[in-house]
This record gives sequence, C-alpha cells and structure tokens, in this order.
Amino acid sequence: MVLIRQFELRCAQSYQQQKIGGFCHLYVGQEAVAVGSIAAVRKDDYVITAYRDHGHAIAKGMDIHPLFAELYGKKTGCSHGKGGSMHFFDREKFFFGGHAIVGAHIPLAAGLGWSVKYRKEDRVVLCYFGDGAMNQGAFHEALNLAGLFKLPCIFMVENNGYGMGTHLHRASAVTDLKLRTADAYGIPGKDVDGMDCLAMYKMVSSAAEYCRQGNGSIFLDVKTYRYRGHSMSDPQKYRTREEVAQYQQHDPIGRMEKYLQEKNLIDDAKITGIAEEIHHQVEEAHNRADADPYPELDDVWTDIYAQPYGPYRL
Amino acid sequence: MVLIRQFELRCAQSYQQQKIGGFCHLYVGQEAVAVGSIAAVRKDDYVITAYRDHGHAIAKGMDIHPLFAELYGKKTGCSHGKGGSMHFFDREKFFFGGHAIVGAHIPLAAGLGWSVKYRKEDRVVLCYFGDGAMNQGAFHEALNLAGLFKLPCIFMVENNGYGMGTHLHRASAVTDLKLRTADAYGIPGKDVDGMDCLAMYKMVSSAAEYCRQGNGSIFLDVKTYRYRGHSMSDPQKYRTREEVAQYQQHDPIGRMEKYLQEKNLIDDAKITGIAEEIHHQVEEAHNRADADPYPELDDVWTDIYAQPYGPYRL
Amino acid sequence: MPVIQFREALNQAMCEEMDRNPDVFLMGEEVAEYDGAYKVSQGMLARFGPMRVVDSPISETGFAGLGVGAAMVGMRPIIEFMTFSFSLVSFDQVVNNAPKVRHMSGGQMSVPIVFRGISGPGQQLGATHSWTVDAIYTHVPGLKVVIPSTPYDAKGLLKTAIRDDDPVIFLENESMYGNRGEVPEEEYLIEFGKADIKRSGTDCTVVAYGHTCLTALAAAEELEKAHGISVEVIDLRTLRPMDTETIIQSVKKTGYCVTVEEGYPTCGIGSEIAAQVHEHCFDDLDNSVVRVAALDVPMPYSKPLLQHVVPGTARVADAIKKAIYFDK
Amino acid sequence: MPVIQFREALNQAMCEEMDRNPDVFLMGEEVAEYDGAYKVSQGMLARFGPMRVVDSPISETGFAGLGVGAAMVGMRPIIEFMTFSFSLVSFDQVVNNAPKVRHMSGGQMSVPIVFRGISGPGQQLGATHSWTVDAIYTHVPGLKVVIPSTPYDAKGLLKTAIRDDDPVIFLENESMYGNRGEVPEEEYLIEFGKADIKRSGTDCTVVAYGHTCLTALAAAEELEKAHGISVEVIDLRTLRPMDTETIIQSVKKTGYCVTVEEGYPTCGIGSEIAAQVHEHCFDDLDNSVVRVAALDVPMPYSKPLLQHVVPGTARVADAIKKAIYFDK
Ligand SMILES: Cc1ncc(C[n+]2csc(CCOP(=O)(O)OP(=O)(O)O)c2C)c(N)n1
Ligand SMILES: Cc1ncc(C[n+]2csc(CCOP(=O)(O)OP(=O)(O)O)c2C)c(N)n1
Ligand SMILES: [Mg+2]
Ligand SMILES: [Mg+2]
Repeated sequence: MVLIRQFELRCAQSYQQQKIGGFCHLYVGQEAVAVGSIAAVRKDDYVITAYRDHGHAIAKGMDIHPLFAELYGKKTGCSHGKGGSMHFFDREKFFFGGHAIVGAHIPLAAGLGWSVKYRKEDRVVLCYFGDGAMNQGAFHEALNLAGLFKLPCIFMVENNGYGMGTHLHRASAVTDLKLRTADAYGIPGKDVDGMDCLAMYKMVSSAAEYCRQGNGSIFLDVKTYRYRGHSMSDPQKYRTREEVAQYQQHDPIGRMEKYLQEKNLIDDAKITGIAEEIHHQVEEAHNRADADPYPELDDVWTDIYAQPYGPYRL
Repeated sequence: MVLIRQFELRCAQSYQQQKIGGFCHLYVGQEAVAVGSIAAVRKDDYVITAYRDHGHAIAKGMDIHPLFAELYGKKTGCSHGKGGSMHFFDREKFFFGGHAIVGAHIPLAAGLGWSVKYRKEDRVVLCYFGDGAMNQGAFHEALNLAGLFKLPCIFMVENNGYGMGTHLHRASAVTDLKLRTADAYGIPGKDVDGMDCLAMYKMVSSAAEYCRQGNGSIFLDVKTYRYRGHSMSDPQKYRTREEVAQYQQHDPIGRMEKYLQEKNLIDDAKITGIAEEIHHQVEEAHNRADADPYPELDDVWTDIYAQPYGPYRL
Repeated sequence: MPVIQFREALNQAMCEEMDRNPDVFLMGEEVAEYDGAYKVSQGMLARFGPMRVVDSPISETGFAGLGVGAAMVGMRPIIEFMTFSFSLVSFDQVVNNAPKVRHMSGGQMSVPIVFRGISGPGQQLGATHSWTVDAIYTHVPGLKVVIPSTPYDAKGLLKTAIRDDDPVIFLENESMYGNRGEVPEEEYLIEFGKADIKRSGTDCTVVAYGHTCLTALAAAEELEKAHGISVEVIDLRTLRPMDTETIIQSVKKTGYCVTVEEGYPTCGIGSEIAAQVHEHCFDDLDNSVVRVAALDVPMPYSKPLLQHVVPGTARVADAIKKAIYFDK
Repeated sequence: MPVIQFREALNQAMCEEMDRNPDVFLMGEEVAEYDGAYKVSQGMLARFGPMRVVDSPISETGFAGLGVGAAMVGMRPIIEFMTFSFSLVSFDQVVNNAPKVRHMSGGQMSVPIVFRGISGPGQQLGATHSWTVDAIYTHVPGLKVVIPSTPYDAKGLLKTAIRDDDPVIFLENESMYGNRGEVPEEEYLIEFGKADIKRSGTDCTVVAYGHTCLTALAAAEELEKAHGISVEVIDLRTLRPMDTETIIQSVKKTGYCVTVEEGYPTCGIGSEIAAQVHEHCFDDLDNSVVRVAALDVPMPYSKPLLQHVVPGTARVADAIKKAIYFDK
C-alpha cells in the first residue's frame, strides 16, 4: 500500500511536470482494495480492471519501473508506451489490464472466467470496476452470463461514491448495489469495508474459496474513497474538503500501521524505514524511466497484428 | 382479440403464398396482452413495442388495411412499404413502432417517458418487449434511467417463455423477472396472467394510475405464450406439441368468450356473428391491400430526410 | 471432388478446427440446440457437446466480450452473430476490445477470435436488419476482414481465420448458404491478403467480393455473350488486408476498373479501391473508376424497392459499359 | 465584433436555441453540475435548471436512446458524448434508431436530435479513446455530419443543427475549444451542404474540415511564403451532405487535389473525396488525388508516436508538393 501511495504521489508530481500525458487517474485512498484482495488469491489467478489501474498492477506484482516508463511513453514501458496510464498489462503476471471504456472490460472478465471453467482450471478471476460502471449495459450482460454459466469470477465494485463528479445516488436508481446483482443475476453480494485491508483480505479469501468450489460468481460492494480528483484535471467542486478529510481519518495505510503496532509487529522506526526504502525505490524507478528512450517512430507499425502485413500504401 | 387472431392467421396464409417477405412474427396466443393493456389506458397514451407488433398496432386502433398493405410492401402501407412486418408505426394513433433490434427500443420508451415528464403531460408510456430482450444492455440502461428519473412508463415483458428457441431458464440467470427490476432499478414489479384479458386490463389500469400520480415506472412480468413458431420459419423442435396444446386450453379468446357467456353478455350466435364479420373485414382489407400498387422506384429516395437533399451522385 | 453447400463448407471448417484444437469453441444465439438460425452449425452440439457449442442469451455485448476475454488467454472462440446487423449493439467490443488489446498491451496479448455471421442486404428485413458491414469493419486497423464467394473459399478461409492469431471478421451471405461447389476432401488453407482472379479478361477489371462476385461474374458472362466484351473479375477474398497489388496489375492491363459492393456507397469499399487505383494507375486508366454500390439510402422492406437499391447484374453490366465507353 | 472561444460559441448556440424553443434540452455525462467535462456547458444548469440541462449516468445506450425517443414526439434533445469514442458503446442507437425511424415509419416520425462531442486523436488517450468517427458516421444515410473549424462556424452550424429536423452528428475537437475567433452579436445560421473556401488559390485544391482545416491553412501559408505556391483550402463544414460541387469547381481550376483528415485512412473521407474527384474531374486532373490521413494504426499513447501518426503541417505541405510535382 505504501508503494502504491508513493508511486501515485510521484505520478501526480510527474503529471504536473508534464512528463505524463492523457488522463491519469490516481488510486490514492483505495490502496487497501487492490492490496487486500490480490493478496488473498494466488499468483496465477486472473486480474482485470478499468483505467484506474496503477494500484492493481503494483499489487499484482508488476515492477514499477516499466509502469513509470509506460506513463512517460517510453519504449521500456510495460506496453511499449502504447497504452499509457489507463492500459497497464502484464501477461506473465496474469494482469489483463487496464481498460479505459467504462464497463467494457466486464465481459472480458466473464471470458476469462469462461476459459477457466472450460479448461477445468483451479483459478479465479478478480474483476474491478467503479460504481459508475454499473449503469453500463456491458455490466448487465456480463453479470447475467456469469450468473447463468456459473463462472468463477469475483466482481468488485470499487464504490468510491462518485463517477467523475456524479454521486452514486444521482446515477443509480438503487444505491445498495449488492441488491442489483443478487436478484438480477443470482450472484450473491456482500458489503465490505474497502478502507480496511484485512477486511478485504478475509472477504476475498472466502469469496475465492466459494468460486473455486464451482459455486459460480460473487459480487462485492467495496466501500472506498478516492482522495484525489477523478483524474489529474478535476477541480472537485462536487464535494467538500471536509468530506475528504473525514475519509482520510480512516486511511487504509494508517489503519494497517496502527493494527500492526497494536500487535507489536512493527514500530515507528520500522515504519519510517519502510517509507524511506520505498521512497528510494520509487525515485530510482522514476529516474530510470525518465532517462529511458522513446520508441522508434517505426514502432507505430508494430503490436497491431501477430504477423504484421506491413504498412498499407497510402 | 378475434380481429388480431384472424389477421395473424391470414398473415400466415399470405406468408406461405409469399406475399409477405422478410421475417414475420405472429402474435397468436398473446392477444390478451396487447388488448387488455391498451384498453386500460387512454387513446393518447404512448405505445412502443418490438418486432412482434401486429397485435399492439391493431389494439392501438390502427386500421388493418394499411397493415396488410405494409406487409405486402405496398405504397398504401402504414410505412409506405418501407418498414414491413417488424416496423408498423402510427404517429396519429400514438403508436411508436415496431422495432426489430432486440431491446433497442426500450431506451426510446424512456425517452417518450422523459418527454411526458418534461412537458408535464398527463400521459403514460406502455413499453413491451420479450423475455429474451431482458438480457440486453439497452434494457438495463433504460430501466436504470426510468427508475432514476421516475419516468411514467409501464414496462411489460411479454414472457412467453422463449427467445426464439431458447427457454427463459437457459438465457436468464434469474427467472423470476420482477426481482430483476425491483432491486436493481427501484421499479416495483408484479406478475400478471397474460392469457387473461381482464387481468391484464385491471393490472394495467392500476399501474397507469400509479404512473400518472408521478410515482415513476412499473414493471409487469406478463406470463403468456405464443402458439406459433418464433417467426414463420421456425421448425419448433425446442418444445413439444403437448406443451403448446396445454397452453391453448387457456386460450385468451376462449376464456373471454366463456366469461361473457357466464355473465350472459354474449351467446353462441353472437360469437359466430362476430367471427364472421371479422373474417369478412379481414378478407376485404387483405384483398384491397393485395390489389394496391407498389411504391414507385423513385420512392427509395424519400422518407430519409425531412428536406431531402437529393440523391447523392455516384 | 465432393460438391457441397456453402453452409456445409463452413460447418466442415469449424468441425475440423475443433477436432484439431481443443481451444476452439463456438458461441452465439441458437447455435447449439437449434442447430443454428441458418443451420450452419447443424449437428455440432451433438458432436462436441454444450461446452464447445454454446447457446448464448441475446447479449451481443456480453458474449462478444466474453469471446475477447477468453481469447486473451489463448482460447480460440468463434462468435456467431445471427447477423452482423446485431454486431452493432456490441460495436465497442468488436472495434475497441478485440483489435486493440494487442496494441495497448504492447504486443503482450493476442486476441485470436473469429466473429462470423451474415452481412448484406438480406431478404426484405428493413433498414436496421440489412447492414452490409464491410466498409465499417475494414476501416479499423487491428481487424482482419474476410468474405468468401464460393464453398471452396469459405472453407479454406474460415480455417485460416480460426488459426489466425488476430481478430477476424468473417462475413457470410444468407442467400448463398445453399450455393453448391466443389470442396476437396483433403485439408487446405487459403492465405489472407491474396485476391483470386475468378475470371480473366482483357477489356475491363471488375473488383468484387462475396456475393457481388457472383453478380460480377454473371454480368461478365452476359457482356461476353452479347458484345464480346472480355471482363476480368477479381475476387478480393479479404478486404483487410487488401490485395491492392493484384488489382493494380489487372488495371494496368485493362485500363478500366469497376468496383461492386452491396453496402452504402459513401466511404465504402469502392471508394477506397477507386482512390487507390487512381493513385497507382493514374497513367494507365482510360477512364475513372466506376463504382457500383447500393443506393445511398436505408434499405427498404418492399421487394421492388429493395431490388432497386441493391445492385444486380444489369447495373453491373451497365457500369462496365459506361466504364469502357461502350455504347450500343 | 466580439472575439470569443470556440467553446463559448457552442455554449451561445445552445443557450440561444434553448431560449427560443422550450423543447430543446441538453443531456449527457457531467454536463450540468460539473459544467461539462470540457466546460462547454458552463453556466447552463444555473440558467436553465435541472430538467433542461441534465446529468446522466454513464449509460450512453440509455441516454442516446432516450434522446431518440424524446425526439420522436417533437422534443429537440442535444445529447453530449463526453467524446464520440464513447458513442461506440451506443452505436446501434446512433446508426439504427436515430437515422432510420423516419424511414421505417414511412416518414411519419421525425428525429430532430443532435449528438455532439469531441472526435479526433486527442491528447495521448490511447487507442480506444482516440476515435475520429467522421468516416463511420458519414457512411450512414439518414444521418447528417457536421464539423466546424472556427468559432463562427461552430455557432452558426450548431444552431442550424438544433433546428434541423433530422439527426445530426456534430463533431468538435478538444484542442480547439480554446481557439478564439470573431462571432457577431446578431443571430445567424449556416446552411448545411455548403463548403466554405477558407483560402483561395490557383495551384492546388486542399479539401479539409474541422481541425485539419487549420493544419491545411498553416501548410498553405508556409508553401506560399517558401515557394510562392498558391493553395486553395476548402472547408467542407458538413461531411453529409457533402458539397462535392464546390470541390469539383475548385479542382477544375487548379488541376490538383489533396485531402486531409485525422482518422483512419481506409474507407475514409479522403477515399470518398478522391473517388468522386476522379470521377468528375477525370480530364481536369494532372495528377491523382493525394490523401493525407492518420497512419493506418491504432492511436498510440506515447507522444512522439502519436505525433508521427496524426498528420501535421509538414505532412500536408509535403502532400501538396507531391501532388503538384513540385520538387525543390
Ligand atoms: C463508455 C464511457 N463513457 C464515459 C467515459 C468517461 N469516464 C471515464 S471514467 C468515468 C467515471 C467512472 O466512474 P466509476 O465507474 O465510478 O469509476 P471511478 O472513476 O470512480 O474509479 C467516466 C464518465 C468512459 N471512459 N467510457
Ligand atoms: C440485438 C438482436 N439480437 C438478435 C436478434 C434476433 N432475434 C430476433 S427475435 C429474437 C428472440 C427474442 O425473444 P424475446 O425477446 O423473448 O421475444 P419473443 O420473440 O418471444 O416475442 C432474436 C434472437 C435481434 N433481432 N436483435
Ligand atoms: Mg466511482
Ligand atoms: Mg419470448
């Protein structure tokens, strides 16, 4: 979580320095969701998410240097500079992106789940999306398929209360989101505190168990909060500073530190030590990525087809 | 209902005689749904439905001659021969089609409802679709909007148990369809016997009242059955003759006749008389349509834009 | 050589590839228990069982996307659209997810998926059901677009499509499913990006594909018989990649060119070919390229209107005559 | 004359039409309380209230369709897509329901709706977010497609679009929202289907529209200064209907033609123009039409790659030189 937090803060800085282009959606505040849930499953379980994907990528074990490089549009980026902030991928780590069209990756998650069932593998799929995404048709169709075919998917809404500037109650006719899936798709739903890493861990552990046993999908309404704007260019007039401050009192990192201190598993020195070490790691990765070369211009022709059939004449 | 039934049987004949092209989906067996529901609302309430639209068009008061003419592709058709079986329309009768892409008209119904609310009119929208259509994203998005904006719409699923050859339980993760809308969109749902015209009438009367009072939308799971194949070219291997026969025992027309007889409102002679009169009416309309002229070839250039800007040069 | 129907050729291609590779499966509306809305998948459920031949709900976005997701981990889904008109409700899945995941992942992920089904004006189905989607999908880099004109081509091209590591749009035509043709018993594949000269000639090049190939061949016969005009008919077979080379060589020889398609004319396949032919054969052309397409209108239901909108043999023959300044 | 921003011109057009006609309303994501993702609708909620300036959930199919339904009973919805890349998830509503209801109802129903928003390669948003949808929507009869290049045109064309009785696709460009230009205080409308010659010249015709118009003008300046080449720049203003007549007249005068667009080249706007120009100016052309478009690849994120893919002034200038056989 500390790594994600520091990575994101460094991104914010780089964005201001115009090292990062396009949209950049930070995960600050939501760290416990990705970290707790991904820790609860195996390395070879599948993960797929939307455009606010930095946290999941890091939690899934991606090295941060190719992430910085991707953000800076460098050839060494995880997607060779072609994807950017919203399109992190790592095939070897079973991280399937990073998808920028709201809701459109949820059917892909059903497809990952389908492959697991088809191949009789012992695997689950973690699929994350926002509260705003639940009003897309793609969500509806995918969840019906997952319910019907009993696919081993854990669908998690990272319910941070807002889709851009629109509060949940202005976008969704029903705000108790788990109701939407239990009765509509036969997919049982649970609420979980997404600011509490351990709660996430426990909930996803048992959900994964449920899926692995062939019971079909599960839905989690993960209550969380993003501290920063929707993207880097959001003036945030739709909420008060007080609201943000209130959530920050339950900061997932602070809570975890407190918990570990209470259990005597960590002390202040250790905390500072970790923070410094990570700071170092982040700076180092950033510096390296910053110095990396851009792709060659001819690289625009690659990664389109498996066997390129060459540039069209025009 | 008798008129619809006879109209449809005549269509079946005409289809076999290749007077009708394209797809032709008959309403035989479902008559009580359109008749009971449309009778329960006012002439200027809005109606919109899918491609199985003959029944609704007739129930909404459309003359059958332009319907036959439409089916035969004639200039006198309600849509000048451009729409065909799946695209009956009557602006003056407030019948808004006839739409052939499954689920795609449900957002239009929300739009009709929106206009009513916006203009502060005293009107309701009746929107029909099939059980298969409920798995389309368009359904989900439209119902969320209707629930959120509290639009005066009665959404009716004509639940005849099949989407083409696929039974409801093989297409929908949840088969108690009213559950899908109550908890997902805050739109209350009720079951109703769609083989019983009076039950439809009563249910829709009270639903319309609910909508007119500004309470928002309502959803009805209308249990019905189609006696004929999905369209005229369906071998119907997915169900048994017995199943069809069983439903036919509850035939909506037969039931209505029995009811009226019990109440001494009609006798056998009257029933035969009505049937003959309608038979006559149907034959007359069919004959007239059959003799009507086709559109001029140049008519392909009309009805595309309000002010045609002429054929493109090519 | 056995003579079989177009639909059987497609069925054979799918069955052979499913025998060959357990990762191949077929999903779509009514493909399994119903044996396919147009009987293309006849008998496949019985043969391969319900995990490999799968009826889906009416959820094009859902199952097209499911296919893309499955393909990302190396499965080889064949997704049947009952018609490509219905692919438009899942357009984003087809033009964004399928062809761009490889790109946005920097080449880490392949999406070996085939979307197949009917495209074309159809049999009086009205404006929304009668899409010819050739041009729309050919527009999109990352997709491949394939369209056979004979049972032989159908089988060979579909097998290639299923083995291809990229998303393929495979276009069929309802009115051709019953067409018969020779198809060898031994296995064969047909390479993408190679046009096939279905008829050689010296007076005019006609570029066609899929159903319009048959129209072009009929027009060519007619002109040969009636006026001794020698028409060369090029069957593109794949629209993306497009074999511009073969077109250019032919036009350099004949000096004239006609394109034929059944979709909307504006920004169509004919527009693209015309632009390219003029570019590469500027000094060889003795007239501008003549394009034949559907009239630029929504497809009407009424039969005479429909027949007026969709180009038939007579319109193609007239276009050839116009192209080569033949007046008699 | 007041000088205002492009986005203000759009805002004025909407406000004036909403003042004029109570049936006009604006709906889209973040258009109301947020004042628009790109501030085009700034202040409109405050002025017109929440029934007329409406925030919608992230449900493009839902609200695009809602707009079509409302239009069927005579309302005049302006539906904002945050970008037209997102219109692809509601493609069926835009290309089937909006433009075909009039046709399929035999002319009984009008659908006076405006879909507006950003189209174009954008600022490093990656392949799925960077659609230039010009060609795809221009392909479809029943739609009208409008794309302004100046604040003046933006206001006049948008007002015409809102009053038009047919569905209009109105394309804007993010990078131009801040551009300034003169816009008169008195009311004016700009007719559809009339191109505007933004610069006259005698040596070469360049056909452009929207953002590419600015690129073309810059290239023309440059060539004039550097080499005394006199370039005529035609701004199409509307892609459907397209003012082929003005293009033809210009090409007949100059003998050369270049097209410029920012979308995918295959079956693009340039393909269509090239095909038509060759058809109508076969004897007037001294070279084939040269097309400039984005490279035929998904849009990459990385800035240098993106700049390589999207045509800039240099590429347009080179194309003009190539077209007129200028080598120096
Ligand atoms: C189909 C589509 N519509 C609109 C957008 C623009 N958009 C990007 S993120 C976003 C808000 C999403 O909110 P939510 O799903 O709650 O996720 P969060 O940002 O809160 O993580 C919007 C409207 C998009 N990317 N795709
Ligand atoms: C988007 C789309 N997909 C598929 C079809 C083909 N199709 C037409 S009707 C139909 C079955 C619909 O079933 P249901 O909604 O239950 O209505 P019913 O026919 O029973 O009245 C299908 C699959 C279509 N028209 N549109
Ligand atoms: Mg959110
Ligand atoms: Mg049904």
